[in-house]
Amino acid sequence: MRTPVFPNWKGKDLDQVLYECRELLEDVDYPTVRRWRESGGKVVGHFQVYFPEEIAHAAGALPVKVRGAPVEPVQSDSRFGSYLCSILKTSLELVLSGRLELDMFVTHPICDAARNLAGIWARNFDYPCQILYLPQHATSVHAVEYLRHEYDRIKRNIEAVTGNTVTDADLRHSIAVFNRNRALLRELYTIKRDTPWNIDAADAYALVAVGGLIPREEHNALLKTVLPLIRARDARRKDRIRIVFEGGFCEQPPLDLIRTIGRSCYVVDDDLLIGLRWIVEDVADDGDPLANLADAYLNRSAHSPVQHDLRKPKEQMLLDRLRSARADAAIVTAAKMCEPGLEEQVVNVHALDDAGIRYFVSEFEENMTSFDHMEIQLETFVENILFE
Amino acid sequence: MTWIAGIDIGSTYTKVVVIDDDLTIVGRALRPTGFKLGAVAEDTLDEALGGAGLERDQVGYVVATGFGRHQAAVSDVQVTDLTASARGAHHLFPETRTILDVGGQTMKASRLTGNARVRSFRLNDKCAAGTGAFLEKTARYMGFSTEEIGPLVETSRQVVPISGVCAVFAESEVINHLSEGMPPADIMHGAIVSLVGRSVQLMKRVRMEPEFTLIGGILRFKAMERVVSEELGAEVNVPDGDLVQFTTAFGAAILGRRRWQKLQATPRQADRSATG
Amino acid sequence: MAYAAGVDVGSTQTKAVIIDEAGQIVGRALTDTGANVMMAAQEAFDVALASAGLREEEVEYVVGTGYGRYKVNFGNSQVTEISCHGRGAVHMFPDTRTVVDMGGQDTKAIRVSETGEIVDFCMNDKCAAGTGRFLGAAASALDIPLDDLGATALRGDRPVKISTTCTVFAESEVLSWLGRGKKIEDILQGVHQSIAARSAGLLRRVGVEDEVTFTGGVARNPAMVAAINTRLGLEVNVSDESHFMGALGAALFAMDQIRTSRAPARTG
Amino acid sequence: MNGGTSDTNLVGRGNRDGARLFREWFAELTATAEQGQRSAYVFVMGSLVEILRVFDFPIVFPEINSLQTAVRRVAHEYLNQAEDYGYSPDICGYVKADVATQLRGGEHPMGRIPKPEIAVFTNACNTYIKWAEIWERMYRIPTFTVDIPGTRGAGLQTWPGDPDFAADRRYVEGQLRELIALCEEITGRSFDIDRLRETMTETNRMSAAWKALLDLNRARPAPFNALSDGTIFLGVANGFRGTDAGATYFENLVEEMTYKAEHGIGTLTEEQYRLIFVGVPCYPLFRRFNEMFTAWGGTFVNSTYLWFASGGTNVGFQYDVARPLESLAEGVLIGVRDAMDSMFFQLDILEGMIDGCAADGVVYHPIKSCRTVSTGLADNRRALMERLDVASLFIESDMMDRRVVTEAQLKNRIDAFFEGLASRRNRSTVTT
Repeated sequence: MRTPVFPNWKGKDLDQVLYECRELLEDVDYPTVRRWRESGGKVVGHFQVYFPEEIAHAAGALPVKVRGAPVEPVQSDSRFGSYLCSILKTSLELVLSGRLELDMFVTHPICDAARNLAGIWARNFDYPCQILYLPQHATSVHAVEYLRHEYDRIKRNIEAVTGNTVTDADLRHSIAVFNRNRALLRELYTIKRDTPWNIDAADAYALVAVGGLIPREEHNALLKTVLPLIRARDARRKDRIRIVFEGGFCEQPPLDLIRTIGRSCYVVDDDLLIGLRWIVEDVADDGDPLANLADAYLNRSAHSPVQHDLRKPKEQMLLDRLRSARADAAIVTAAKMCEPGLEEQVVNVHALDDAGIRYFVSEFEENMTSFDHMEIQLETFVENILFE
Repeated sequence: MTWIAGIDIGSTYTKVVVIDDDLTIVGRALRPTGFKLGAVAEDTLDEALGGAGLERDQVGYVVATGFGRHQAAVSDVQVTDLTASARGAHHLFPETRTILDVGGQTMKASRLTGNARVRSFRLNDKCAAGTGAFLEKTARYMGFSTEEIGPLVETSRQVVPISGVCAVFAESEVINHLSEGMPPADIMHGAIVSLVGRSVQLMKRVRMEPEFTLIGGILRFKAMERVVSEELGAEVNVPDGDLVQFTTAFGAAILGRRRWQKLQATPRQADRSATG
Repeated sequence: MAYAAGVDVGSTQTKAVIIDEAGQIVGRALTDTGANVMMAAQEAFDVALASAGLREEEVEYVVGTGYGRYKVNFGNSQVTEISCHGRGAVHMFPDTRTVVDMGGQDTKAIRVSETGEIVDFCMNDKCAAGTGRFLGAAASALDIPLDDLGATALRGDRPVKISTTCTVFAESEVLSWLGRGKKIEDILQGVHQSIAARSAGLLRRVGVEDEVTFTGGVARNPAMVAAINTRLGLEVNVSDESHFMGALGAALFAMDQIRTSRAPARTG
Repeated sequence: MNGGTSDTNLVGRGNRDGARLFREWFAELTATAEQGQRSAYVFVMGSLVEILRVFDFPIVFPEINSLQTAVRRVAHEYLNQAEDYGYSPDICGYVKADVATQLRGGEHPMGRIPKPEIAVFTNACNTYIKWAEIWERMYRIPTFTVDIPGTRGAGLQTWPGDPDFAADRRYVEGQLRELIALCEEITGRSFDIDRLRETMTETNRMSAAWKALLDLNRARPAPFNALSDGTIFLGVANGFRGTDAGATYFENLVEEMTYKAEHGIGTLTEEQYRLIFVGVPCYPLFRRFNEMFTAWGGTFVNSTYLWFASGGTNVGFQYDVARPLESLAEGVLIGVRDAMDSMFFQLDILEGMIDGCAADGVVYHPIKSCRTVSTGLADNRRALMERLDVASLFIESDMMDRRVVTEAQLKNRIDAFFEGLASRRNRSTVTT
């Protein structure tokens, strides 16, 4: 059994635990990943949105979510043109600057920009840099079989990096660990929905996000400890509107932005880091594990603007999310220069108008430092929904 | 009698309006904002009160709005300029359903409900190319002051297209046009047309409905009003004279009056007003 | 004695330089470009002539450069300011291999050969973010004279992070930092750093080799020089003539023309 | 003298015929639209017309419609309309021009565009997918993704015989069968495999000719300008793929260019510098853009656009009509994958181009609209500069949006690029 890479929270009270999580999340030097590598572990960095982390986990590697950071693209800036989102640049910056050390990098064909990362990465690093071709034809009867083979391919590549062979038993064990993790995250979101006054939006986000930085066993232990404490809180219920935050599926807004929103609204549901919560039911732990993972990705999953599935009309999914979260309104955001996000905004805005649901539209950037723009919109929003 | 004040701390100017019980403006003042926001708010307030022959202690309630709203220590409550201008515009033109507010650096469009609440709104969060600064830069470059823009454009015969998305790059377009001998009036006209194009786009995005009311410093000159109504193919309301600059402060004061009445009725609710 | 001139018509200012055969500057002038570009070019040239005590016909060849280079109607030919800044910088600092020129609406990173010819270059494309104009916006927001900006910024020890990229929005962000109680010098330090960051990005595109020379009017701003030095981790060259580097380069190209036109005469 | 006469009817024939075919094509589309008939919407990377033509769908390439609005200088009107509708200025101009075309009921500068009754698209560009989702909402029509797994990483290409390739091929072939079933359902007609063999044979002819054509431009001077002439050829390659007219057009082109190469006839301008274009053309300034290079004697001898925008036709892949579906799947996989590689894993391809064409410089033209093509270019240029001593120019603009295309800026950079090329040449002549 390894020594934990994130022991900081152990034996502390809830507020301190949440503080430690925020600290880890905002530490752009990735201390947990460093500790993992120092103890001889391998690291598989996977770009947003979804990656079958179970496979890396089963091979004994630490799957780390590469999701940019509020750092300045000092070295990476010259490797990109204008008109590109920030997360591309800062993700590369993290590795070029040595803050984040990887043994393998995997990106996905989620958007035209992200797919390019495999090429850019490979020109700058000599460890394996790949594209995991997640299917964009979810309703094809051949999709599961194809994806199963693609998972098997990526498994072989990860085995080559870690030097460990992965058995079906290993995979089943990893699936169990991640099923547990997803169940705990679902519980956290139930709390957000039912008693949002018990957990600050930014804290809830931090609790989810650290999952992408530490072994899932540790994340499970953390959640298992704090969720009851959060439930036990009896914070005063404040007079705030219930909103759904949409647009955080890839690039992440800065913690301060989420906090700003949390000050005047209850964020009762969102798509922040949806990749960590992509699979919405337990993955079967019997039978062919890779086939089960492939099936779960396609058929037991959430939605995002970057997965094409005719069974998931995005605006309908948003309306469902609002309904199930009993939300009063939506904040429809997109990261600057994020084409899929901006395209989805149009669809969502028209759907919300037709449904007569209040919303406002905004763009964010992970490394933004002034929130005047967001604040004036939030305040106007609240003033006109809440008062009179 | 208790007087109510509205303070609009904008990025360029700070405006104050003081109203009496029947919402009549008894005093107003305007000062360059500068960067001592708290101080300029108080100075402008005092100036407005002075003009009305009033003392601070005769003012029952102060509402601050505009981008510096949170820096005004004198205020009892803060609201955004969208909320405030909705009030102001509604009071001046009760049938207003869509407001366009073009300021120095931001452009805002909002759609109102019948009772002057903001139903939906959009801000320009792209470059400043679509803001007043864009016009003023162009004018300044050609050697005209903001005040001269209006009269200048009145003399324009045709429109020279200005496409630039960047307010600064737009200047090099202007240079080229000038050196090709285009008259400044037509270039200025082109700049306004491109600005109005962006404004109307914002209005379309909030699903605009008549009546339309235009406010903001940039409307100090008539050309803007004309081009907008041409673009919309509809009549537009514009508050008289320099009231166009005070509409937001006026709206803040009106909100203050309502709040004040509520508080007189049920003083305990005071904490409710701590918003934003 | 043969004289050559270079006239650099920029978006805000027009510069003229007259050199002798030794490449020494014998006359210079700086005027605002204003609305009438041709007039500005002529005026700058006339003032330069006067300062050199020369008559127009004594100057054998004139090269126009800058955005308005084709408006220098008395010029014999045109060369882009990109080539001119490279040439001028290498003339002033022979070991220069990379040049950064910070102008009114664009910042250029230029890699040059030992003879001053362009090997590679990059410029900001999308917008005027991170150009000299950004400083102007900050200056007017804080109403500080442009020339005092640098000195003030240098006093900043805890620079704020300027996130906006839009030159016009810079004004409101600067104000909002003030609103949040930040010190003017810290804000200005932040402004300088954000511009330096963008310039450094451009420089890395062309590759920072050996000596770097910083040209253009902004090069006289000590805080900007310092910010770029820390960014690149080296000491950039700055000439007293940094403002005139483009015009100087143009004049040097003009002198080349005079030489080549004479060469056949001697051989023949 | 005979040479002279054959000169007149041979040289320039490709451009003349290309323009004619294009007019005819849009005339047909207009007729289709006016009769209220529907069409099949497809994209240049993996158009699958071999299958769609079997069902006699009129073929619409929205990408080509959109770029035509720019070439015909009305793109800004279309972009504004789509932006009024809610689309951000940062979204692909092709998408926005098409949205406006649809909102205008097909009104287009070249005629009228028929509505779709099916849309077929690949994942070669993710924007294709979001784009098709728009039609799916607008018209409630069946949209069909042909999901094509690309190369997984630099140097990880797989080929027939490799089990990983087989898995990808099975996936593509399976989808092709699903597509055929869908077409049968829509048209109520049963699939005719022999007609598939015919369309595949025509594509074979075109692919072979297209490959030969690209090789011909190694000649000095280059017989055609890869940017100005090449783009005309591309239009035909896409619009007439799988037809006799298209195949014949390209065989004629090979004849014309062979003749020009043999007689040392180059493009209209004197060839001083041989350049390679990387990216998508600047359609709002299409002719002017090219002139800014030819004015200095710069000729584009090759262009990555002729690779990826031909959907991989350049590979010259020959279908085996004995096993049509399997071979079609193989060809689509290899062709589209190659198109994607020419954007994501470009370095070696470019190096080959530069040697092959003896190029003096590379012009990178990343654009706001297309992240697929543009994202990797700055780093690609950096890496290429480290590998080879070749001049390069990096200019950003757009293929649709004239608001971000400033001619003065472009000219400034292009002039400086050639000033550099000239001094480079002087240096080498002096030293050697």
